Amino acid sequence: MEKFEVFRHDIDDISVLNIQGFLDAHTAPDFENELQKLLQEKRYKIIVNLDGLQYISSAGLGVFMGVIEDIRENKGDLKICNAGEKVFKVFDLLGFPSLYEFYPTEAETVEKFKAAD
Amino acid sequence: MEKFEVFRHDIDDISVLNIQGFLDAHTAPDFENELQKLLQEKRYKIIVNLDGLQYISSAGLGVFMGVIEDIRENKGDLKICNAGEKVFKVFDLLGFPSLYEFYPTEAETVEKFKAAD
Amino acid sequence: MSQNKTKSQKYRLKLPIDTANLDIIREFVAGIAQNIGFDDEDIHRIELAVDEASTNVIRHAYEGQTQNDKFILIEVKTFPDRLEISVIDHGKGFEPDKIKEPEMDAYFKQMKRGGLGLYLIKTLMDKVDYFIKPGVRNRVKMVKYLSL
Amino acid sequence: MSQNKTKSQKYRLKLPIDTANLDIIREFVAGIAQNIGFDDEDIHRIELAVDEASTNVIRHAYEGQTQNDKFILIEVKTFPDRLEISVIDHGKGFEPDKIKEPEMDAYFKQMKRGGLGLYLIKTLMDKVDYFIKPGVRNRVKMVKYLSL
Ligand SMILES: Nc1ncnc2c1ncn2[C@@H]1O[C@H](COP(=O)(O)OP(=O)(O)O)[C@@H](O)[C@H]1O
Ligand SMILES: Nc1ncnc2c1ncn2[C@@H]1O[C@H](COP(=O)(O)OP(=O)(O)O)[C@@H](O)[C@H]1O
Repeated sequence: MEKFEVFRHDIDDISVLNIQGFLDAHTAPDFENELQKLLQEKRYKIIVNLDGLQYISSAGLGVFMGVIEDIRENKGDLKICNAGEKVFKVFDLLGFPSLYEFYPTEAETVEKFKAAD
Repeated sequence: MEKFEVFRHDIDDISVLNIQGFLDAHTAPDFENELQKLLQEKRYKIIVNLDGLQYISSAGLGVFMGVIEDIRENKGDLKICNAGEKVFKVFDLLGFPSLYEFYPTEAETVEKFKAAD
Repeated sequence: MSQNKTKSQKYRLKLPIDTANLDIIREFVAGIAQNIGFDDEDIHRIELAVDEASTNVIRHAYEGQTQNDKFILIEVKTFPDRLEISVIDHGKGFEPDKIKEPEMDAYFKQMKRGGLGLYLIKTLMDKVDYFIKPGVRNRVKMVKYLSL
Repeated sequence: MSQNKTKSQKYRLKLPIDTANLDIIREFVAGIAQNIGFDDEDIHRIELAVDEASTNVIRHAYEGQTQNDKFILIEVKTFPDRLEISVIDHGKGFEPDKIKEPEMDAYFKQMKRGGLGLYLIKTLMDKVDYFIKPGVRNRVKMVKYLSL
């Protein structure tokens, strides 16, 4: 049983990272690495699908904060979908929904990116 | 989330106890109680279905040892079914398969009781 | 032998400072919280608060320190009405009063990272106290009440 | 900050003697065993052996004893090639050499209950040693090697 896993798939110019398991100070660097890879590939339309994410601490939230400026300066966005109740509560406690768009499904999130093109 | 649960159902004169979760020194008394209830009702054809049992320690094995004599003196038997690999290994380490009958399914175990009638 | 519900009970967990141990710490406090009857939501709050305090010890407490035995110590006391959890180090200490609460608005405008841990702890737990003796014993004490 | 694989690391868990704590103990040792790379089968063996030793402390160590502070202490040391776990009490102690191994045949003929714990521990772990000082410190030390 892995503690944390990231699965990536691309839909045209959109990249989806599905993160699963426990995102804490131990696993945050793995997530950060995957995001940095996308930025190096100049892929700035990013969906983080939280389906399967069981836990997040502020170290995990910090990863989102660390890349958003870079992404938006490049006219991209990072949108979040499929947050479970427990995980969403942590984002919510820290006011993330006012800075990031959250959607219930990946399909809907893809639509939002397409609609903005 | 309960640590340990027992579900009972009767098939004619056979009683099935399905035990689930973790059977250790803490939860063994719950299992023992359910078995004692059967003995008080003079129901001596007992199937213990281990489907959903995730863990057993010697305290759990002790419960099986504690009732078997009484059951057999009354011309009954306690048969065991649906042991997962991990749980079966513990029974096996202590030689239980030479004293108790183990079957892969509940249906088969019921058959064995019926065939002996 | 079952849990004595009327008296206070003590638990202690001491481990090396390594983020790999955060899940052990979370399971430890979650196990105790579950045994004394907290619901899943409160168990999650407790796990997260203790994770945050422990992450701080692992990341900050021994920065530039020369202690040989760098540890993190979790002490838990259970009471009929509450759980008291202390996260303890013997590192350099800090001045909790001088650490500003993140103003989330400005915070997001700067889009800076970090600084959320102490704020989360305060939000998640019913009571938080700091007892700081640099190099000797720095303790974050958190209390959560059972809703009866 | 990640686990230092070359040195020994120490973990300690101290808790009240209560069977309700067995799952906390199992998760503690399972967490450490997983972090240093044991497979699921060995993790199960380690959990079960430590459960058995802990159950013995809870059931037997303080029988008829008057200590105030009845605790169970689990000490774990990780090494690159192995895990060493000690289950410690300060109860009445016992003479491990005088406790007969259950002869399973006779055992089943008598259909007596219990007495399986020490036998299981020996079977599940690679090395078991007892250090007994009644009333002071009784320690069951178990070693499991990583299969490389
Ligand atoms: N145990 C500790 N030892 C030393 N410093 C600490 C400790 N806990 C917190 N701090 C200090 O408090 C600051 C704020 O902590 P926190 O809100 O968790 O945010 P972050 O860890 O992301 O900086 C830390 O940056 C650190 O300087
Ligand atoms: N920590 C301990 N303190 C005192 N006595 C112990 C301890 N561990 C084991 N014993 C003794 O060893 C005996 C055998 O233990 P075990 O094989 O686990 O079987 P059981 O606990 O079912 O009797 C116990 O009955 C007890 O007398």
